[in-house]
Amino acid sequence: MTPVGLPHFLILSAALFCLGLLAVISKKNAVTVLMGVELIINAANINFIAFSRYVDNDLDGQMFGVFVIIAAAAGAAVALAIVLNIYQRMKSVNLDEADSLAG
Amino acid sequence: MQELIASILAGENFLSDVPPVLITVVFMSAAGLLFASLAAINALIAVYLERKVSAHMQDRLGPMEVGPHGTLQTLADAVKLLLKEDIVPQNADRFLHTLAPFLVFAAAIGALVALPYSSAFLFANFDIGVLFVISITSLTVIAIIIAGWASNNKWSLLGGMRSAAQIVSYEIPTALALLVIIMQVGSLNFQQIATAQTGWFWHWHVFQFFPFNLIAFLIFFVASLAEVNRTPFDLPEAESELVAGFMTEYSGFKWAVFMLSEYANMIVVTGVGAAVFLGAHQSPFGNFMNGGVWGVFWFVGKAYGLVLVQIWLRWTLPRLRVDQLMYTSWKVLTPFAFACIFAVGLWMIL
Amino acid sequence: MLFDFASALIFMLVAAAFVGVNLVISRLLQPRNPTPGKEATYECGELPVGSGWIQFNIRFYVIALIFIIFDVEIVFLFPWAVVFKSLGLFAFVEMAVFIGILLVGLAYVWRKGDLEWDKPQTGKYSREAAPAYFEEASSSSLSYEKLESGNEVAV
Amino acid sequence: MTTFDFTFYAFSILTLLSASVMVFSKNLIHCAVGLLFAFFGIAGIYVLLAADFLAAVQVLIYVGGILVLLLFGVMLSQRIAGVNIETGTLQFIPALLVCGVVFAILTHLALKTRWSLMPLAEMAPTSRTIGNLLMTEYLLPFEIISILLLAALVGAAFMARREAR
Repeated sequence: MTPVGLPHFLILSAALFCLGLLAVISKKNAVTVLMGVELIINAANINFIAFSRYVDNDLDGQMFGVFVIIAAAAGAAVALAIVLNIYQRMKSVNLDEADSLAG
Repeated sequence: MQELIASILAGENFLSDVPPVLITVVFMSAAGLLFASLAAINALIAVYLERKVSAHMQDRLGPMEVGPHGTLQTLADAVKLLLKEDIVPQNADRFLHTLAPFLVFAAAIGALVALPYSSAFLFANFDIGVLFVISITSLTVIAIIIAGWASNNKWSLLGGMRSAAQIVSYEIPTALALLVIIMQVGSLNFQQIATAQTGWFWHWHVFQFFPFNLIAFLIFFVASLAEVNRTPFDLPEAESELVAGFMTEYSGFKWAVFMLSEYANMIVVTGVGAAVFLGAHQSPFGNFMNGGVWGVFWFVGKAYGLVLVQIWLRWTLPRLRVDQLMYTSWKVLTPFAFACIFAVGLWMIL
Repeated sequence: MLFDFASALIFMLVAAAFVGVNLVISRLLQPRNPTPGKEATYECGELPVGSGWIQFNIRFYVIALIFIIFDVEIVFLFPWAVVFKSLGLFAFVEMAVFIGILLVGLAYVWRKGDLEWDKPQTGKYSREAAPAYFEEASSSSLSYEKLESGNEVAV
Repeated sequence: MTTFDFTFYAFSILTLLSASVMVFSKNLIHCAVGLLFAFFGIAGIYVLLAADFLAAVQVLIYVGGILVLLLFGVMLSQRIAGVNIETGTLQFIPALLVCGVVFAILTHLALKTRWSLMPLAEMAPTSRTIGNLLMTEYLLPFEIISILLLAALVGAAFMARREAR
């Protein structure tokens, strides 16, 4: 077994990304889709910080990490407000039922 | 503690064949076990104090039967709770119903680890100490929501949601009040915050930058009362309206764990208050009885002093209404905390 | 640095184990005779009405929303506070602008009434909705006098 | 295997297992609990990558903030009948295939690329450096973020309020 290095973190991040992607593609409920988006964002963040540690010896990657977390928080707040609005109008947050914009 | 383990590893003794990692882990687990037991003992003492203080405030005697002056009453209660039947409602989510007490207690212990008990003997000396305590205590919010939901009971769910809304609302003023001091010290490390307050008690942060630090301390204290659901901020578990909120469906030892964590959390908030505002482990009288084990004495003494104030307030103030709760957090404490940060910032520049 | 985090992690795990062991001990010692009545959902002694269905007030969400925005702001305030002493006026102006912009947000939600929780003064018994009710209640001493004078007449 | 490696594998397994619980569970609250442990495991990974400040921020924002928000969203957007808040899946098998292919490609890239690695620096506290960078190099993003947060606050509060009427 090779000692843990950059590739290990990248593979972990890839696995996390794929799990998030799976949730985004396959889940019906809008809130679960949002949870999947959070997983994807976290996977990206692991990459930033792993590169900041192994490839680049300053903290630029960590700064990106901070900004990503902040932007994710703002995004989640707005996205959930939208989801709640959809629920109020359609009495459901299932994405396959919220299709009134479709032709 | 790091030095202690290092000295054990360096010494020539029968342990030299065992891998150092194993020794470290075993040593820390033992310390953790001691710590968890201390948290339990703390709850016993605090409950006894609360009963006695409330009794004397109301001109009663309080528990007197078990042991001299009822000192063993809380121990008897603990044994009783251990022997009680653990009732889980039929429609509850059993797994999450059991998970919630684990989370609450782990979060409380995780926060207690980081406090500066003394200048020498420390369990964890984080560079980001204050931030670590604030972030690890946020686990409690999730645990409370889970507990409320898993019980499958109207009162539990409503109490859990109310509790969560209250705790998150008061997290902002708490953190802002702590920031007023962090600006002056220039570090998040509890040890450095403690060192900055060396000397007689007028060097404590609460007496510096008068009156802004004093205001910050009051904001912190009021907000921390709400963080741990103490009266006058005990709406989430108001017995008369919500029949104990998220704890309605908990009984026996699981309920006891919630109470344990509640009292451990009281020590967390008063400990942070003592560390940041009241000189941490420093003696109030200069070099008199200072340092070493005396640090533990002063730190725990200060924390317990603040706990006594919390108990005193519980039996003095009536409960707030829910609209007053939000008013206090967002329209009084938060603006005042921002004003303090601004004023102290200006003062430091000028 | 890793040592501190490791000890915190081990302490938390031991705390969880402490709870687990005690739960097992409690399970071994406690009596177990569940009855349907005991396992029913507690609703102040009544039989449970309906399920746990509650439509929550949207205000819970608004509070959580305002919280997360300020929480994020605090994340920036912590590193700023650490370096504030060494950077001085420049950092102060930076943060004043940052906080100023966010305080506009606080002022907005304050002005729009998002920070108001439902007050008990709306509805049938509020001062605004039923002024007559309140006047009557506050002038109760007057009505006693009327009553007494009425009694005199009757006598 | 060193302690570092062991801790890495432990946290990776914790993270991936809880993320799988989140993806494969039908119960929304179980999804949220899975996410809780996943976030916690990721914070552990950050510590291993010498990002102590970021680990604390991860727990503070994700566990204490976003997860609470998500749970409130679940509670507010469901007809909560008992403990069963269920959600279904759509096109699960094709989605699984797509994700498997993506994972294979990413793993291949991670293993085959010749990264220009630097020697590892000693782990040092980061909060002071982050503060300095925030006030100098990253000043513009820092101020722009405040506008973003203001927009998010006003917009989301507006939408939530319109719904309340």
